[in-house]
Amino acid sequence: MSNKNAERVLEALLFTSSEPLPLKDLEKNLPDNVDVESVIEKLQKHYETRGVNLKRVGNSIVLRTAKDLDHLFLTKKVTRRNISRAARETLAIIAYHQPVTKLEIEEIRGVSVGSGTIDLLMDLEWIKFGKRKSSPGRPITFQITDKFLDYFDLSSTKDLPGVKELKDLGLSVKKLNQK
Amino acid sequence: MSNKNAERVLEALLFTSSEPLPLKDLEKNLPDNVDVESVIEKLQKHYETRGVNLKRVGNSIVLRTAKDLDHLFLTKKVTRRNISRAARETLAIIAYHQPVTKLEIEEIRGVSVGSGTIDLLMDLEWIKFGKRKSSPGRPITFQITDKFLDYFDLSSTKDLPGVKELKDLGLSVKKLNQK
Amino acid sequence: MDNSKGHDDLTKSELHVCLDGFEGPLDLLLSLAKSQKVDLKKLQLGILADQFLNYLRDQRYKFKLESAGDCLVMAAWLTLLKSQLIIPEDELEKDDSEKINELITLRLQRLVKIREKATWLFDRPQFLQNFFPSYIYRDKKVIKEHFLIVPLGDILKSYLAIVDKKNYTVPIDANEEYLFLDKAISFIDQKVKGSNVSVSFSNLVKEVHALSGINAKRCAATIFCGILEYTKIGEIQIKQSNIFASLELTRIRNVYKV
Repeated sequence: MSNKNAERVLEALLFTSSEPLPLKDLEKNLPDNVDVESVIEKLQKHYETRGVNLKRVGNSIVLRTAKDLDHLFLTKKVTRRNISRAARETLAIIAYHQPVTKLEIEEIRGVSVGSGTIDLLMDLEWIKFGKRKSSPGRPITFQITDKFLDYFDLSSTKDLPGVKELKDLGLSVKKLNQK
Repeated sequence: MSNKNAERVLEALLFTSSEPLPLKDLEKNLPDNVDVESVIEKLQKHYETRGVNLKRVGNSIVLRTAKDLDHLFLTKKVTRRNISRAARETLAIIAYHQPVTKLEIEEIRGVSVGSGTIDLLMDLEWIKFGKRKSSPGRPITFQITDKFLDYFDLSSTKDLPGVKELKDLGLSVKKLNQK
Repeated sequence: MDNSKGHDDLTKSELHVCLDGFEGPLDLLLSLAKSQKVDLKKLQLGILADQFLNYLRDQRYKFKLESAGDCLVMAAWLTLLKSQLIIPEDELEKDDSEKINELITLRLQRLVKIREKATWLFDRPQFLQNFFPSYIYRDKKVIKEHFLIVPLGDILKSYLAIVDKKNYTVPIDANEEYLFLDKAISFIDQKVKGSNVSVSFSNLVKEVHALSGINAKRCAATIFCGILEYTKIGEIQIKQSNIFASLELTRIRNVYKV
């Protein structure tokens, strides 16, 4: 398959999907000798100035309308959901500290995570389960999803400002006890 | 509005529409001094060689995937909304109880498992046959596959949260059955 | 986009607030601290402690039991800090109060930061507000199987639903109180890992028993499990001089984490 044709294949797949498509799945639709990365790069460049833009969200790719054209879609706008402060903060903690356990989230907020908060974020598919931590009890962790990145117009967690600053403040207060 | 921007507007409008858009609706979104016909002609030319093509249907315009790429879109009817509750439950039971026989699955679910359900999961390569049980009749068991783990980004079934963990997180099952 | 209306009510009604309008002791403390209008690092902890304790006094009848504990811990810290400010004599205890001071400041800073980030996040351009997906029609042809999107949460919930339906009893008697492993672990963490000397197992059990009122045997069993977890990852060492002698627990130092 020529590179030109590879571009066309990805274009067709992306144009007909409303959700981000994982890179590895896109790759399956191309012959082995085609480098998916370079095709994506080309497409991204091609769409940069157009009415539809190609975005990377984590390990997935998606096409979205250009942000400056939002006035065209007034009728398509959905009413913003009212997301509780607890859920917003929990989401921010997961985004900044992932992978993170429920206990760690509670430590930062100083309150236990109400039932329903995790459920809501899971239902929105903004968070997912990560690996278990190797700390005692092997608690399960949470991570953010590509869908989260897409929703908030981020291409990776690197786009979050001040990650290092927050990491430096640390996750565990226990460290202090061991000084 | 420059012609370039007029192109972008139509592109975005066509992208977000499942139905062909009447010319006069498109025109409404462009300033009076722009000739919609010439913009469409330009767009059509632009998309001629690409993975999606611009088509005229009577007095309407629509974007469609290129005919020669039809093979990308199989008629397999398994979309997110079509994975049945039976399939989800069966999959979950196999993941938590593997290796498990069909009889055991039915015992846990309290209803019989249709062969369509097993076939679907087999087709997806999320489950496979395991060893036969040494119980009478030596029934065949089911196991989940590496592809299942890969799909859900798990390193082993041990990463699946247990029932108590799920409850602790406040996951609610009420809405699920409406899906 | 979603079918999860009603969630918000759920989250709101089940917030574990122990204080009117505040989400826990840290939230309250932060809003008190903000009233001092200074850099968090230069907080007047004495004033803050007074304010916090007064607030608690006024609100004590509104406590929800599960979070009262958190408030009391915070209150205890602040009281200690305050007492240190009045009589800063004993060197060792002064060290303690500095640690607590640092700890509270750190936790407040962290909460402020994460709030900023949450606001930043929700102020961003959003999907279905500022940019929109494709709705291009696919001629009744459905996308290829490996683009099938099934969230893991749905699978897990299916399982939960079955288990619920079947009334699978988790072998715990709801009328009895149990010490849960995570509680035991955080207790061990405090007592043993925060200490430089060895701690005896039976004292730990006594302490937890006295604090929680949970059956002592159950405490012993759970704490023992917790200790095993810690020995497994090599953070705690158990010594016993002879059979039936008391178990002595020490923190293993110089644990190099990879």
